[in-house]
This record gives sequence, structure tokens and C-alpha cells, in this order.
Amino acid sequence: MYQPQPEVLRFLDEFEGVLEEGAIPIRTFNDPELHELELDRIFTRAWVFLGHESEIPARGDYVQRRIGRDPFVLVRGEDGEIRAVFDSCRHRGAMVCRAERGNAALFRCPYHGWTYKNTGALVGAPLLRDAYGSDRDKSTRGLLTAPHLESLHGFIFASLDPDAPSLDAYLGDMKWHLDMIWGQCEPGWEVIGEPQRTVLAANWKAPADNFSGDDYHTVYLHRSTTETGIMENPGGDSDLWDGYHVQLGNGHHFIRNMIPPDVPGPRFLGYPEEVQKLFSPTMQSEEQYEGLKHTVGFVGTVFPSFGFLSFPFKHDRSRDFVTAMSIRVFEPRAPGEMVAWTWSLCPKGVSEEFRRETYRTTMGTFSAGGTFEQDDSDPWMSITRSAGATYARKVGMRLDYRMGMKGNASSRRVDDYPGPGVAYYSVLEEGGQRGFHRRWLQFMRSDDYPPTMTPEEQNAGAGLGERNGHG
Amino acid sequence: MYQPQPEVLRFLDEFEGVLEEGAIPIRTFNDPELHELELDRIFTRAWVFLGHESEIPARGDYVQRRIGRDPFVLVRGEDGEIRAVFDSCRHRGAMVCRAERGNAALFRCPYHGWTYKNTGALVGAPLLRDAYGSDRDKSTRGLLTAPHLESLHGFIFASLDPDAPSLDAYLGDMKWHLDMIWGQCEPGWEVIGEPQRTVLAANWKAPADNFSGDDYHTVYLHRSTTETGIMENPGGDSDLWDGYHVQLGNGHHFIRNMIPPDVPGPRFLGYPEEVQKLFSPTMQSEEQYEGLKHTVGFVGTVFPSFGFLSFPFKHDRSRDFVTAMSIRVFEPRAPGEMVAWTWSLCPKGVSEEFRRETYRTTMGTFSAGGTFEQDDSDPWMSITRSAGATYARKVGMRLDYRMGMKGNASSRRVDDYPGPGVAYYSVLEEGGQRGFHRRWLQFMRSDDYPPTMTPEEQNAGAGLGERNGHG
Amino acid sequence: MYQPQPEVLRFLDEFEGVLEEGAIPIRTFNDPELHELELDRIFTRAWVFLGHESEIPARGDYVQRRIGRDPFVLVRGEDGEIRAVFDSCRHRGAMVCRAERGNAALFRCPYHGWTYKNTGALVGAPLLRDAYGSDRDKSTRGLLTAPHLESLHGFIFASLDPDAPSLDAYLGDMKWHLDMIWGQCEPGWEVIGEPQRTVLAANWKAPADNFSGDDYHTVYLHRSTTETGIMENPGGDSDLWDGYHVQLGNGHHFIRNMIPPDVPGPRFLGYPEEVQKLFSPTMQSEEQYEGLKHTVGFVGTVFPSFGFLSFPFKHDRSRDFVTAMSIRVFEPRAPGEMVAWTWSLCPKGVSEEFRRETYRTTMGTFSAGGTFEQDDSDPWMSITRSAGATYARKVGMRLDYRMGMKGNASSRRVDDYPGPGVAYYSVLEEGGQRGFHRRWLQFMRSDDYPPTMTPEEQNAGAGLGERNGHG
Amino acid sequence: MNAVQAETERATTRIASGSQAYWRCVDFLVHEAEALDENRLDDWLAMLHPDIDYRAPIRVTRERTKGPGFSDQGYHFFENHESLNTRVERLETDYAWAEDPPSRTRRFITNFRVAAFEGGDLHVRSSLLVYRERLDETAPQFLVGEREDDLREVDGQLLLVRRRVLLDHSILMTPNLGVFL
Amino acid sequence: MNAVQAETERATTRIASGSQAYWRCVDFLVHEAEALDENRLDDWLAMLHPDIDYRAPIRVTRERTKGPGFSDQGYHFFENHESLNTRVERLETDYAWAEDPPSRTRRFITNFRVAAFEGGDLHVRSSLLVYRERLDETAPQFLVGEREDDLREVDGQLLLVRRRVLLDHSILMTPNLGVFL
Amino acid sequence: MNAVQAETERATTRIASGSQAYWRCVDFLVHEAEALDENRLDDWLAMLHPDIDYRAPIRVTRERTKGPGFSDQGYHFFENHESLNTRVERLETDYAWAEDPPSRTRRFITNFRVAAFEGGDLHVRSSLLVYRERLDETAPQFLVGEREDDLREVDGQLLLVRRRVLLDHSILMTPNLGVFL
Ligand code: FES
Ligand code: FES
Ligand code: FES
Ligand SMILES: [Fe+3]
Ligand SMILES: [Fe+3]
Ligand SMILES: [Fe+3]
Repeated sequence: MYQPQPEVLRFLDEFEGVLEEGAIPIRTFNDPELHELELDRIFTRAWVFLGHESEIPARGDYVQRRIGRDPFVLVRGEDGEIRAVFDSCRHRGAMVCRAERGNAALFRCPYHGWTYKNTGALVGAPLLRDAYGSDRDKSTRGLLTAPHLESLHGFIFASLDPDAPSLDAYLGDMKWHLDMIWGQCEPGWEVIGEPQRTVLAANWKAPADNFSGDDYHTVYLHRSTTETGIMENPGGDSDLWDGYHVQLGNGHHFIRNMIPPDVPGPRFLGYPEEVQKLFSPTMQSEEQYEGLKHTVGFVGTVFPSFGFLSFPFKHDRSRDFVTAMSIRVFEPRAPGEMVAWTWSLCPKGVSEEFRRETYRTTMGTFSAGGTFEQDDSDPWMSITRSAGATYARKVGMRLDYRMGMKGNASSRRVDDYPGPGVAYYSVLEEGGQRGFHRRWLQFMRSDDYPPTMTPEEQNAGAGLGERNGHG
Repeated sequence: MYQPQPEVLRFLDEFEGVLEEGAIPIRTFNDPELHELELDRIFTRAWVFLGHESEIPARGDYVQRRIGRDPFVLVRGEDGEIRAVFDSCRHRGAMVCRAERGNAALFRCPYHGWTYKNTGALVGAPLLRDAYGSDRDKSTRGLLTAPHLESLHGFIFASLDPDAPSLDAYLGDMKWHLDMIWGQCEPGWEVIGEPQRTVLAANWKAPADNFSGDDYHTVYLHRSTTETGIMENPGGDSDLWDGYHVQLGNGHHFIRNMIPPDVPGPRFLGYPEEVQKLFSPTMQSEEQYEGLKHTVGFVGTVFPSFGFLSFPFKHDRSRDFVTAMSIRVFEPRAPGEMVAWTWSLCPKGVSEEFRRETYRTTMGTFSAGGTFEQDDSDPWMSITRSAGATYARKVGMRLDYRMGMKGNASSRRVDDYPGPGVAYYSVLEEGGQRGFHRRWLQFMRSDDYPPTMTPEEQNAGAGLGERNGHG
Repeated sequence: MYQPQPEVLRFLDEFEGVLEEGAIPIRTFNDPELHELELDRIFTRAWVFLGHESEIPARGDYVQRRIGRDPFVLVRGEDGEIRAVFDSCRHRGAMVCRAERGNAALFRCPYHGWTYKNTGALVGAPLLRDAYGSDRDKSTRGLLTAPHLESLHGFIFASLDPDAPSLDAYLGDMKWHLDMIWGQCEPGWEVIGEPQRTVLAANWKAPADNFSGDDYHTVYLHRSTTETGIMENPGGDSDLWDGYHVQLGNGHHFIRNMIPPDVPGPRFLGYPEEVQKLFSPTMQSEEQYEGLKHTVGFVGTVFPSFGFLSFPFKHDRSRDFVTAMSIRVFEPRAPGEMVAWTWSLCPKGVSEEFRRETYRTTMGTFSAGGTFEQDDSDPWMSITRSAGATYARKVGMRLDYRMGMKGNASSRRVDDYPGPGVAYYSVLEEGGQRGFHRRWLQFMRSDDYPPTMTPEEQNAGAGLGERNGHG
Repeated sequence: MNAVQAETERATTRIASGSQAYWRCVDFLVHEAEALDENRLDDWLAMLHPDIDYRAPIRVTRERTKGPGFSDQGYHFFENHESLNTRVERLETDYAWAEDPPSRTRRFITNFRVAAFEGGDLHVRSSLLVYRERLDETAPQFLVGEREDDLREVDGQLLLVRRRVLLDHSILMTPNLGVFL
Repeated sequence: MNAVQAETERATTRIASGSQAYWRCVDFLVHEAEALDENRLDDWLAMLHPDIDYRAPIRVTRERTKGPGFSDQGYHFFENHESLNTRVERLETDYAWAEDPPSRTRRFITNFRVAAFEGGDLHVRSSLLVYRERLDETAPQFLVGEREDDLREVDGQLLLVRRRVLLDHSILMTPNLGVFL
Repeated sequence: MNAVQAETERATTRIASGSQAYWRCVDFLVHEAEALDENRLDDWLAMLHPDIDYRAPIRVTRERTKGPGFSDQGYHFFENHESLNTRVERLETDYAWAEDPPSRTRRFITNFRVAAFEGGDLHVRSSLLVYRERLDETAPQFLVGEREDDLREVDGQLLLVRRRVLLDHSILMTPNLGVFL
């Protein structure tokens, strides 16, 4: 097991104390040793998003993906089961999957021709009898396979740690929300096209932190979009801040913008009629159906590196607002480098025109070329740059995460949030981001798999519940 | 605090012993751990040159600079005071200064819009009341500012260590020399244009070592310039070696080429009449005025990474010799990578023509494209390459710095040097370079700020005084 | 001396146990700390191939080469002796040799002009008397020279470790084989042209492992060459697997494809008549002469990084098979980066046409653009990629090297191999590759120079003899 | 059907290199590159036809037999005149941070192949190399690929009516696509 | 004698840029680049003369007075029609792993200088930049150099009869030469 | 006033691409690049007008509204005929270490735009990519930017009388400027 230097462990101990005061040492955003430890303690343990079932609908369909930095093939086997197999032959370790996506009954290693089924099982090798004599037991020589893989509404997550809890337990109260947004569309959901990938000189936690409840940046960083009408408050009376921050335990977070039932405006995330009628009131609870109906947009994160969001935007101002739903992975590459993955998501069974327009809007706003995301990439890179400074490390420079703590907000914990989790209203608070870093610490500081926790437990455990100014 | 490995400390201990014998382990010119330790123990402690006041004459003027690798903004505040502020927002750490130079009353962080005065003070943030409630004390959230910044004749230095001595104490006997060269021009000095920056696959100490008294390389490395008449001995009877090496304490060094009063030839660094008359005999001592008058050229270093030089050259041979004064910073980037900064310096109030010609001559000789500097870059890179060799490290390869030690020189310590410091005549000795590395060791080996020392103390402390063959 | 972390030493201990079971931890193919340790414990100790005497036939001829990553000049001095001098001036360390190859009586350092003879001795420096006074002893200031350098049939090897055994002792039973292949050509051998160099994102051990007895990959990876007729079994009745794997001690290995005396087909490596008659029956033993006569092709490795091979190929199918002999160095650059060196080798005194065709065939098959080597580069890179995965490291992923161990092969140890060494027949076994890694471990785990060993001793020492399924 | 293929099935006549029509196309693309490199984005917009169909398909690594791997559904850019107009307008606000300070870019357009469609539009294929750097970064960024452009004459002026930017990247090596291709 | 020099000693007449012959050469090289970038290797073979002499000499670092350092004995490629044909055939099997999936390449051909040999062959010098990337690697590879090509007319078509690829590399920065230059 | 602007305010007439004057300019720059890439520095000097004004301004990162950031005072190169002559002479001594062994360079000149000044001089803008590598280094160096050149006819020959090299770098990524741009 990777053994961190004592200095790193000391840093993590101090980090916990600092976090209780609403601060984060900037060093966390760019440090070689923390990066190595993250790969070892987070990305080989946590449930990581790999892709959507609609990308591999048929038996044999596969796509190449990464868990942390490590190459896996996400493949639907001939038995219909989906697996994540480590893309490395058991003989000499060569890559067995040649293309980025496709359909294959077999993966044949180019080096010596060992051949695996699309379930990962070794089925043959050239000259098997001559080469291996009596020891031809192939059962122990299959491709390494992620010990856990589960799919929720088609969203596939895997964990490399045999001790990982179930995906449901891992998701905690986030599950209710995922059921709400993706569990009520009768035909189901699908991704459009292939994911876009971009290399960025940023630490992966910069976007993860942003997606964990950073509404505050919208008003200034993205002001170009309001000035040009790409983003507007589509709800009429309500405003941008009229939403909830919902802590869901285990480091997950959900921002939810709602519109009151009596206010005219968009329903069901702003989808048009043709899409709205695909949502079924019986697939989940009534609360969830009503909840989706009055939700205008959301931004969520599943710890550590999965983000998703939906809002109506005007990318093409000759048209009305179009709902854009995108899902994101923040792949760690190096202390100061990541790969941003972007998929556009759409309900199945919609018109070609809507499918095209929601795709254009998604990519036009939240992708590498998106009118929002372009600008997000700038501070994500510059934070990473500053975090690598010797001076910042030497003086232990702390970032300010106090918004929403006692005396630091107008936002308050509310009891009437229509759903589980610990909810705050308005969104002018940074509890979700603190929660992300707290969960990060729990993973980084423990040799064992960190226990799942409700948001209260998590805050209490960190002594943060008391200090919070909320209700 | 950065904790070096025991092996590194052992290396530094041995280094001291080796240095007393006039040797330097080549490893010092390319080693990842030494590089990290340098950033921690030298560049966040020492006084580092940042720029010249003429670059930011008006309130609000700023330029982006580095201390070590770290990004700072050198800015003249609305209060007229110059500060070096760490270019990282106190909220999430994003870069607040967007351009490389300009004038700004405010620095507004693009991420969430926190706004700082050009003094570094936080003055506002969007939705301040809603976001931060009662905790809106902005006084603790200003940009981090270098604890020490001082200017001498417009040359701005800063130190990041609160325990640093004053700039005067730090400069020791170098101050007298800086007063001599930059403290006697009535209208003052200014830089022309913007600094040139070049990335070089060299360790920063290779040029620093060169500027600390390496006359010896001129005759061979730069022979192309004498062959083509770019450099010539402008003093007639005297020759290239007719100069002093002056140790000034604390690792600083000054090479001074003088011309005897009774020998015809250039005066006042070779400046033309129109410039000579700008020098005032009353701004400093008579010694300094006479000293400047009979100085033809100089090369100096302020430990660790500031170099400066002046000589008359013929870049354009259709003209007479033109004095070129350039100042340099050797910015550390990686164990084997640096950024070379070059500014051209000129007295204020000269004719446009002279200003242009001194600039052309400076850039034509000592810049990335200069006829001298081009060739300097070659050994600086190849030393760095060799220093990274496993073999060199394993056998503890030592470089030869004995020139000028007992039995190793015709150069002698002299008592009649017209100025303070420990002076040697001729320049065929390497005491200045030994002194640079000795000071480097003092910084690298001590947890506390190393005490300031006279050159005698420094040599004696290292036991080198005895072994020196001088006077 | 480089001091590895305890975790690394633990890994090496475990490696030995794993290897006895016929497995290799994949981590060995991409790990920063192992890489550093290799440079320190293998490349500054082992005998490393530097070049061939025919590259520097005359006094003063030189070529630039690397030992590990370190730059050396391989030069034939005015005294006729060949040396490997470290390309770093003893004054400040600058590179003294400017060109990649040439002829020089003197190497003059560009920085200050210190001048060395082509024997490495310092012979002068500018202003020597003035600069160094009485201490002008030049004898201690010569260029560092590899303590051992020996040539066998023109093949030059060097070791940087004074404690290294003689080249003969180091080669063990490989010497007999080198005598066989390169010691029987009356006019001797020469390389054609200059070596080709290519940077590859692969660990150097991936090709070294391949050259140490990986026949198994030929049938599948290189199937494109059999399909297009580039490679064919030139021996008629015998087949590709009709050969020996010969362990030679100290990590060296030899694959030898032979053709029985009574079977018609190529003789003497498939060389044409004009070349065959250059081989003399009296230069070595009769066994060696007969041995060469009935050898069709071979692949050999001298531990750690020297590979060589010969086979007849049809690169240009308008012609008959042409024998292609190439020699290779796998230069380590970084944990996941190497430089592949390729030379084409030819007997001296052949016709211009054959010389050209053997060159074309060599480069057309086993060079960066070769029809074989192109495809080899792919798994070498992908193994390196997989080996860097956190997951692979965490679960201690093992590669399967069992072929040929008890119950794992049809290949058997044979007693009738016509030569020294421990031989197996057929080539469907991986003992040579296990032997390579075993020797690697012996170097990596010992502070002292590892003792030379016969193949039996080496296997026995590792407890592997017992477990092997061979006779 | 692949979006790239669809187009190339229209009947074309080859335009001779060096002909007047050839030079009109080359000049158009060279001046377009100049406008983009100089951040004259309004001038650039003026070179676009109102019906512009501007796309940069995502590319995936596929086996040799599967072709070049351009997506027929996924696009980095999938724009019409209004959305390009919006992008330019946004870049010209004071808040388009990713491109303010703007990248320093240089577009190299080479390997021109010109044809004429039956209807009269001109069809140009060219190679594109965009060099890009931002702020004081010293890691240069390259965007490389082929362009397939259709130019249509309106009132004596050529306008760009269709563009496919066929990048040679499966992962973009630039932090964002704040520049037009 | 240096292989590069040998050739350039033949008498040539300069061909005016913009002339018909000039454009034929440019078009040839541009279309050749297209065929290679699109992996239309059979089309490429059809552009080669049966007597093609195709080489890429190894280059070593030499002092200024010693010239550009091209070897007269060592070559990365040293091919005739049959060996090129074999290479293409091999790449088109299912087992040419290094180029399956194929690299994504883009060839930029610029700085054309055209001349005519006495016998009628055309001689073209041009600058070559090949951008290459494989799989999901994000470290771009460049192959840069000059080409010296001879084109010969056969039945009204130009064919490449001689090529020297004069690379600017002493160490190749690409893992293999699985692509043609 | 910015040195770059000053020049471009002189009245010019556009020269048609493909015209004789266009090709004279292109040929000039292509042959100039050849001379530089082949280290024929005396040939290069012979292509310069005695009144040559040769500069490469330093570039700083500025906000979008502040323009491209070229300095009007700071220059990497600020040369006249005599200083260029000195540089060449120096490079040809035996002691110009940085360029001996010489860099391997390749200059790609594309995107030509030609105009004529009232007085008769020709004005050419072009894109410049210089690939450079030294010794056995495998980290390629690029110098990228635009050139603005004025060519003047003297005795039937064009000579370079003014050059501005407008680099796209705020920090140079080459260890020295031992090569001409
Ligand atoms: S590495 Fe896969 S078969 Fe050998
Ligand atoms: S990071 Fe500067 S305002 Fe938030
Ligand atoms: S470094 Fe070689 S002479 Fe000084
Ligand atoms: Fe955002
Ligand atoms: Fe110098
Ligand atoms: Fe092979």
C-alpha cells in the first residue's frame, strides 16, 4: 500500500482543524504527494462514474474509460452483464482493447494472442497445449475486473475496493434525488453521441468543488451569459438565488432551483411538452413527481468526481430556452492536470429536432467550447497555479469557505425542503463545498474504507454542525 | 515547513567541506530535492529583485512578476506605496490580476467578483450582506503581501520572510557600489520597454555563478565577439584583466573594470558627453564620484538571482562604442529549467538617439538574441545536463573552483581598492563564485535566517580565508 | 549513494518470492523509484554496450553515447586505445564534445577553453600560469573515464563500477556464443552507417524482456509479416519453434534457430555464398564453426540492455531472402520512456550490393520503421501504461511468466545442445525472461556488485531450478 | 450516415489550382484566418452566410477498417449563424474571462483543394494548424485538422456557408475552445 | 558522396511559381498528402513510379563547417516500389498493430520550389510538417523536414520517382515510423 | 505610437494573389527561408536592402481591449544592415557556440497577403512557424508569429527593406535567439 510521508499525514490532521473554521489550505489543489494519495485512497475505493448504459446497448458493446488514471474497458458481456475490466493482459500486461468504442465478442491481445471473452474470461491462447502443458487452467487468468459495478437508471458506477458499500448506501440521500431526476422518464434516458474530453492544467478538485454548491460564482464569472441573454431567469418572479443547497451525506451535494406551484413558468426542468409527457407520476413517489415538476434546474455531484447539471439556456437566441442536461467526470491526471469529460443527456423517444437542440445547447454552454465552461476553466487553472506556490505552502495559505457558517450568511437551514437531506435556503452558502472537502479528508485519512454517514453525522463528526449558523 | 530527506542534509554537510578545498559537487546544478529546498529556504527568504520603479511610475501601475516560481503583482497603490501582492484571491485562490502590465484602481477576481484595491485590501464582494451576514470583516481577507519590500534608487527588492534583515543590511558593502552606479545620476534611471523572458533548460545557478566573477570565460567563450570587433578593449593600454573582483559579503559580488586617471579612454562607463553630464559629484561621496568616473564596466550580482552589467560594445559597427547596461533575473523553474529576464537600463533625460542605441546594444549583446548571451546559454544548459547524470552523482563529481586559492593564482588581495569590500586584482580568480555557493549553503543549511556577514566573516566562517592565497 | 525508500526494498523482497512462482509484478515496468534505483544500481555497474570499433576506426574518431542516461564520448585516443569519457569538463562541467561523431585530436571546452586530449587528459587552459599559479598540476583534472572498457570482436562494452568483473567473466557462457557469431569472420564485422535513435513511451525493460526469449509473440504479433511473406520459415521442414532457448548465466540469453545438417536450406545464418566463404573454420573451435553453419537465426541479450538478432527476411519481395543482423540498445530515459538504438551489422569485405540489401532488410524489419519493430513498439508502450496504474500497483498485479515451468510446457531442458549453457527445446518456454528479471533483482537488491553465476547457480540460488519442469 | 460523408456525395467539379476561383477561395480563408488571429470577430461574422452550418465533430479512435472515427452525433461545435453571433457578442462583453486577455493564436492554412458544386457553391478542403498560447504559459497548444468549407457568392462576395472542422484529436489538448476553428 | 548531393548536381531549369507545371507539382503533393492522411494507401501506391527510389537519411549533429549531417549510408527508409508495396500490403492485413487503430496524421506541405531536369522530370523541394497522434495519447508528435521529390510524367500523369525526406531530427520523437513521410 | 501601426498607415493597393508581383514576393520569402534553413547566411545577407529595418517587438499579455500587446519600445531584435552583418560574421567565426553545431530549423511560410505601397515597395504579410531543435535534444522548439515585410526592387531584384516579426509568445520557448526570424 502506498505509504504517505509523515509530513503529509500531519498536513491532513491540521486540515481537519482548519476546515472547522471554514477554511481550506490552498495546497490541497496542487500537491504531488496528495495527488498520489488520492489515487490510492480515493480513486481505487470510491464509486466512480464510468458511463451510461445507452452507450453500450448491445451485448459486446464496449467503451474505453478511466478509473482515476487507470484504463478500463466498460463492456456489456455476452451474458448481458456489464463489467469494467482492467485493460491489461494477464500475460505480459499489454492493452487488449484497441479502439475507443465498438462491439466485440472477444478481446485478443496483440502481443501473443491471448484471447478473452467480453466477460473478461480467458478463452484461449495460441499453441496453448504446447506452451502450457498441463497447466492450462484459464480460470485464474481472466482480466482483472472491478469488484463492484452497479447501474442506477442506466448510470454506471464502479468501485475497485472489495470493501466498498453498495452503491445505494454510498449514494445516501442522493439516491432519492437521482430517482427523481432520472427515474421518472418512461422510456428512460440516453446520452447523445460520444463524450468530449479535454486536457486542462487544473486540479480535478477545482471543478468538483465548483459543482458542490458554488452558485455564488454564477453572478460574476458568468455575467457575459446574462448580458447576452444566454442565461436568464426563466422563472419570472423568482430569481437565481431562489433555490436550495442540499447536503446528502458522504460528500454528495445537490443544488436545486425550484419554482413555486402558483408561479407561471417552466415545469419539469423546462422541457417542452413533448418531453414532459414522458415523465410518469407512478414510477417514483408523488413527492418526487411533484418535485421534478417544480424543479427548474439543478447541479449535483456524487463524490468524488461525477457532476451533472440541467438548466434551460438560449444558446441559439433565435429559439426559445432549451433545456440542457450534461454529465461530467473530472478525471485526475497529475497534481495540476485533469481531463474533463462531458456527455449530453436526453430522454429517449423525443423528436429529432429537440434532440438536436438540447445537444447543441448542452455543448454550447457546458462543454470545452461552452459559453459557461470556457470561463470556468480559467479560475480552475489559476487556482491550481496559485496552489503550487512555495509561498502559499509555506505560510499555510487558507481559502475562505465561511459563507453560511454562523454569522456568515443570510442562508438558513430549512425544514420544509421537499425531499431528504439537509437543506439550506438560499443558495448563498458554501456548506456543500465544505462537505466535499470533509469527505475527501475522511477518505484520505483512513486506512479503512470510511463509513457512510448522513449529512448530520458527517457535520457532527467534524464538529461543524455547531458552528454552522443555520437554523 | 518543507522537510528535506536526511540524505540531502548529509550532502549539504559534505558540500561545506568540499568547498573549503575549492570544489563544488556538480550535483548542485541539477537535483530535484535541492531545487525544492531552494524554493523553500532561499526564494521565500532572500531579497529578490522584482522590477524598477520606472516600470510603474503612476499610482495603480502594475506588472506581474515572480518570486521564485510564485506569481506576484508588483503594484503602486493609490497611496503611492509599492507592494508585491500574491496573485491569488483569498476566497478560492483564483488569479486576480489579468494582464502582464497595466494600471488598475481595483483588482476584481473573475471567479466570484471579490474586489481588492491596488493596495491589496479587500473592498467588496457581490452580495456581501446576503452572503456573509454579520461576518463581513474585510480586513483579514486582503491579498497576501510580501512582508518586506524596499526600493534603492528605484530598484525594487522584496523578501517573503518576516525575519529578513533590512535591504541595506542584506546588501552589505554592495550598497556602496549600487550607490556609486545608480545613485549619482541626477534625473535617475529608467528601464526601456518591457523585460524579455526566455525559458532555458538550465539551472538558475549556472548564470548566477557566471555573473559572480567569471571573467575567465570571456576570453574563450566570447572570442567570436572580439574577432568581429563587438567587444574590444576600449581602454587602450589596460586590458581585459585589468579589473577588480570585490567580495561584498552575504554572497554578493562585483567585477569592476577601471581605467587609471592618467590613461586616456572612456570615462563614466563609456557614456557619451550628454550622459556624463547627468552624473552629479554631490549625490554620493567623492570616492564614489571618482570611482564611477574611472569605471569602464562592471558585472555584479545580488544574491541569489539578480545580475547586472555594463560595458561599451559595438553592436552596430558603423557607430562608435555604445554603453549597454542590462539587469537580469534568473528565475528558478525546475531543477533543470529557468527563465532568464532581461531589462535594458538607461539614465533618464537622454536623447532619443542615445536611448535607442543603448537599447539596441544591450539587446544585441546581453539578451536571448545577444551576441554574448547566445553563447552563454550553451554551457549553462550543458552543465545542467551533466549535473543530472547518475554517474556524476554517484562518484560525487567535483568541479574545480580553485583559481585564486593559495598557489592557484597570480591574482592577489589588494588594499588599495577604491571602495569597501574584499578586493582582488587581477580578475583571474574565482573567489566570488566560491562566495556565491558559500552563501547558498548558509541559506540551505539553516532553519533560521542566516546572519548577515562581512566578506571576511563569511570566508573565515567557512575556513576559507586561511586557504586563500591572497594577501 | 542513492538510498531507496523502505517500501521499495520491501517490494524487491516480495518480488523474489513472486518470481519463484513464475510471476512478475507489473509495477516493475513503470515506477519512478525503481527507475532511479536502476540507474544507480544497474547502469553504473553493469557492462553496457556502447558501440562498435568500426564506428571509430582511426585515432581521434569519436561518437557520443550514453551509459544509462549519462553522456559519454566513445573515443579512440592518439594512443590507439578506446575510452569512454564522461562528457563534462572538470572545471565547470560544460559539455566538451560538440558533435555527434567526428575526429578530434583535442576536445576544447567552449566555456573557458580548457583543452583535453582525445585520451581525456587535460593538456591546457587559457592563461594557465596567470590563472593557476603554481598549482598547475593537470594530471588530476582529466575527464572522468569509465573505469572499465573492453572490446570483444569489435563490440565495445564499458562498466562504470571499479569492482566490476572482467567482460569475459561478466559474459559467462554468452562469450562462447559471441565468439561463434562474431569471431569467425576473417575480415571482421562492421556497422553500416549511423545508429538510428527513437524515443518511445516505454520502459526499457519491455524490449529487454522481449529479446530475452520471447519467441511466443512472433506467431501472433508479427502475423502481418508472415501473411505478406516478409518472414517465412526459410528452413523448409523445420518450423519456427525448432530452436533452442539457452540460458547463459548472469541474465544473458540466446535464442538459436538451427537447421539439421541433413536438411537442405540456409547455412551460416542464411548469408549468400560470397559471405559464407568469409567464415573461417580455424578462428574458433570446430563446434563453433559447425554451430554457425547450421544456425539460421538468433536473438540474444546481454544483460541489461543490449540486444542483437539475425534472420533472413524478404523486405523486398522481388528478391530472395536477405540476412539482416541488427544490434540494439534500450536506453533508459524515464520510468516510462526509453530511446531505442539500432545498428545494422555486416561482415566486412562484401559486395556493395549485398551490403546495401542487408542494410535495407535490417532497417526494413527491425528499426523504428521496420515491419516487425513497428508492431513491437505498441505492446511495449501499452505494458508501460498499464504498469503505471494505481490499481495494478495496489492489488499487486502479477504477470504470467510460467511457460516452461513444471507442468507448463512441452519444452524441455536438453543435454544435446551443441554449446555451453542451459538449453531448452523447443522455444515455447519463458525461462530466459525469468532469468532476465532474476538478474535484475540480484543487481537491485545488493549493495555490492552481484557475483557472477552460472545459469544453474542462478536458478538454484533463486530456488527456481526445482520448480522448473525441465528434464 | 456520417455528417462528413453526406456532403461529399454531392456532385462537384474540380477547380484548377491557380484559377481565379481558386484564388478567391484561398484569399477568403487567408483573410478569415487574419480576422480570427487579430480578434476582429465582427469582421469574421461578416464573412459568414446567414445559413452557415458550422460543426466540429468529435473524433474517436477506431480500427483501421472503421474509418476516421468522426461522430455523426457528437460535436465540439454545432453552430448556426445566431449561435455564432451570440458567441461573438459574448466574447466582446467585459466578462469573457477565458479569452480576456485573449489567446495568442496563429492559423496556418495549407494544402488547398478546391471544387465547385453543381449549384455554384465552392468547396474547399484545407489543412489547419492553430497555434495557441495564453497568458504566460509556456506549454504551447496545437489544434490540428482538416477543414471542409463551402463558400457561396452573395452580391459578389464569397461567404462561408458550411464548415466541417475535422480535428486530428480524440482528446483536446487545449483547456477550452474559446477560439474559433 | 552524399546521396543528397548526387542528385542536385543534375542540371535543372527553374520552373516559375504559378506556372502550369508548378501547379501540377503542388497538386500532386497536396493530393498525395490527402491520400496518406486518409489512409488511402492503395491510392498512394498508384502515385508512385515503378522505379521509385524513396529514402529518408539518418541525420547526425555535426559542426557548422561539416554541413547538415545527412548520412550517405544510413537511412530510416530505403525503399523501392516492391518494398513500399509490401509495407502497404502489410498495413492492410488485420495484424499491423502499430497502425491499427491508425495514427491520426496531418501533413502540411509548404515552401514549394520547382525545377525541371533536362530529361523532363520535375524536381520539387518543399517543407514538410507531419502532425501525428495515436490512441488517446495527448503528447503530440511532429515529424519535420524537407522533401526533395522528382516527378515523372507517365501517360499524362505525374508519378513520384524519387524522394528524399530530409528530417530535422537526430533522434526521432515518434515511437515508430508506421507512417509514410 | 506603436511601431507596427506606423507602417500600416501608409497607403497601399492590394496585389492580386497569383499575379506576377504576388509570386515574386512568395518566391522571395520561400527562398529566403531556404537560405536560412540551410545556413547560407551570406546568401541571406545578399537578400537584404542596405536600409533594412529589422525588428521583433516584445509582446506582453494585455486585455482584449488593449490590442495585441506588441511593445513600441522593447524588441528581441532591433537591427540594421550593419548589425545583421555583424551577427552573420560572428556566426561564421569558429566560436559561435550556441549555433555550432547549428540548430536544425525549418521555416513554414504560409497565409501570404500582398500589397503595394504608393512608392512601389511591396508589402507582404505572412504566417511564420519556425521549428527548431539542437544537438540531441528531443524537446522541439517552436517560434510562431506573423511577419510584416516590405520588399523593394533594386536592379531588378527584390530586397528586404523592412521586417517586423510579430511573435505569438510573451515568453520565448527557445533558449536563445541564435537563429534569424
Ligand atoms: S501480453 Fe497479452 S498475450 Fe502476451
Ligand atoms: S475566488 Fe476570487 S472571488 Fe472567489
Ligand atoms: S567549464 Fe570547461 S573550461 Fe570552464
Ligand atoms: Fe460555472
Ligand atoms: Fe558571458
Ligand atoms: Fe518482435
